[in-house]
Amino acid sequence: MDLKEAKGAIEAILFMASGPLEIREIARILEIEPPIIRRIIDQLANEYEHRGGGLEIVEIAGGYQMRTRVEYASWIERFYGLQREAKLSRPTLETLAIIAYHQPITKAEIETIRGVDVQASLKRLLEKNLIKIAGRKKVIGRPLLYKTTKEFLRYFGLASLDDLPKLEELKELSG
Amino acid sequence: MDLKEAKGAIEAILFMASGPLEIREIARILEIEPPIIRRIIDQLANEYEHRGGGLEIVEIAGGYQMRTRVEYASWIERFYGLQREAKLSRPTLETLAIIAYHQPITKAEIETIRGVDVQASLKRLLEKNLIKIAGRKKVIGRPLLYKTTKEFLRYFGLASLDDLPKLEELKELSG
Amino acid sequence: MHQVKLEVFEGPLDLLLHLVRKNEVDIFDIPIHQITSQYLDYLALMRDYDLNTTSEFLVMAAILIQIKSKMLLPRIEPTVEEIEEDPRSELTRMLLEYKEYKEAAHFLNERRESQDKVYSRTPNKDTEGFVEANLFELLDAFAKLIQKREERVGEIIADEINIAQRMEELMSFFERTERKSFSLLLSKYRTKRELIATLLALLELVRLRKLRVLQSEPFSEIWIYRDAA
Repeated sequence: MDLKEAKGAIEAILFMASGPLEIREIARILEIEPPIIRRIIDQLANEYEHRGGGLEIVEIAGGYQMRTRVEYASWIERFYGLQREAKLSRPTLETLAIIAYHQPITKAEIETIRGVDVQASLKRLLEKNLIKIAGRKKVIGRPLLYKTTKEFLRYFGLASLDDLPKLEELKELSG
Repeated sequence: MDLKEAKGAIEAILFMASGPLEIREIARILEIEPPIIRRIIDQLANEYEHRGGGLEIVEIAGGYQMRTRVEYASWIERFYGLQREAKLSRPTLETLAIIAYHQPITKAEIETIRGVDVQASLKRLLEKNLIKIAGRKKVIGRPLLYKTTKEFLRYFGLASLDDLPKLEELKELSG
Repeated sequence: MHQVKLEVFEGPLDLLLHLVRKNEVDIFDIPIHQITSQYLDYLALMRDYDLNTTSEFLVMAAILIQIKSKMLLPRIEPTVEEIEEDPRSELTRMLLEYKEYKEAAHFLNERRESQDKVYSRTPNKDTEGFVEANLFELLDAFAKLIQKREERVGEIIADEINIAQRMEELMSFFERTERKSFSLLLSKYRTKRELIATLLALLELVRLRKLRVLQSEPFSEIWIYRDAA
């Protein structure tokens, strides 16, 4: 392996790492002496420094790490905060599935099916405007009923609730 | 925010991403016009190309992604003990090809072309998120329609569906 | 006995395409007699090797034999108005179409092989476990819940069930809504005995014309309606 290839490999390996990597770990895999690895990483770190982009390579906790520069932290947080905002967690998706197929339905009924508290999921789904309150059920305690919204249809690309695939269509797919 | 800062922020955001990011997603957060974002990314991609290091920035699945260069795959796999994903089986690939060129399409239509049952392939493709349900066909029985996903583009490294070669062109390729 | 290398084919079209290629014949002028006999030989071989011959292979065999017999019929000279269609044309069309997609599948496979060698960073912890939900995920989540619940049924100790009491309880569900799904009604009851009692109560209410049970198509959700009459 020539120096240019070693440098590319090290850059790629650093890119993939979730924490600092030790010189000797890299040296063992690439079969290159540790001092040479160190020299290559120093050179890479220097290049990143001079380029002044969004990334840096730093020595940390006895190893080297490629990471974003501190001045861009707030942009990253905003970006990934919003990205996360657009997604649903598994438990929330389960709650939504029950409401979609059993609407209108009360919290207690959902909890009977899921077997756990669904307060947090309901709150999140209401915030995301995927479900709404559809009156109260005429039983003791008059609990609130929930159903899906127009936004729900849009989110899942459905023309109407009739377009929801049926349970037996899935069973057919699972063979 | 000046251009240098924007460029750094975009590089940092691309670094953190595990998949392709759309121009408009980045534009919304940074509050910069999409054409300017595109120009900055193109410039970054060019710099990466000229530097010839271990990383590249490519247009894929309607977005941009920072990733390792193909020539360093074996080093990364050795370092991280990674194994390549199991390949899609031939029947599954054939089913996927028909959906890709014929979308949206029903299960029965795929079966007419392939001449065999495609249940198992469809299930596998849905699970791998390479295809999705795209409503129902307005014929008797209202069968489900299927189409490819963004993940399909990412999986095959295509910028968009237009990147698929035409069927006539394929004939020339395989002779 | 001579060595036979048995290839595995995805279906009848895959096998036919292979035979066309192996015999180096024109796909627009398939020697149907030759291809049919080779096709049948292969089917027999599959049976010998205990390979799973699906019904699709047999259907194609029947089609081939039918085409063969049509070709044997004496041909009347067609007039200009009614040019007789070649009995093989539909088969040729199907083979050509299938061949196109086989090539497309080949392209995708090659494409994936290069994509498989590029790596991006693993998802960061913030977005892990979150999904961009699609319909399949929604349905899948629902199916898994139903399955889990079915597994729970029958584990819990039975208690005394009074059918008359259950009938009253069932009717109370319909005070506000006109209809209720059968599966949701049953979801309230955990034990087998409870479920049976509920079913008996339901049947009694239907007999008394207080409730109706409707299903729009076989295997679809069963709905219980309050009988308007």
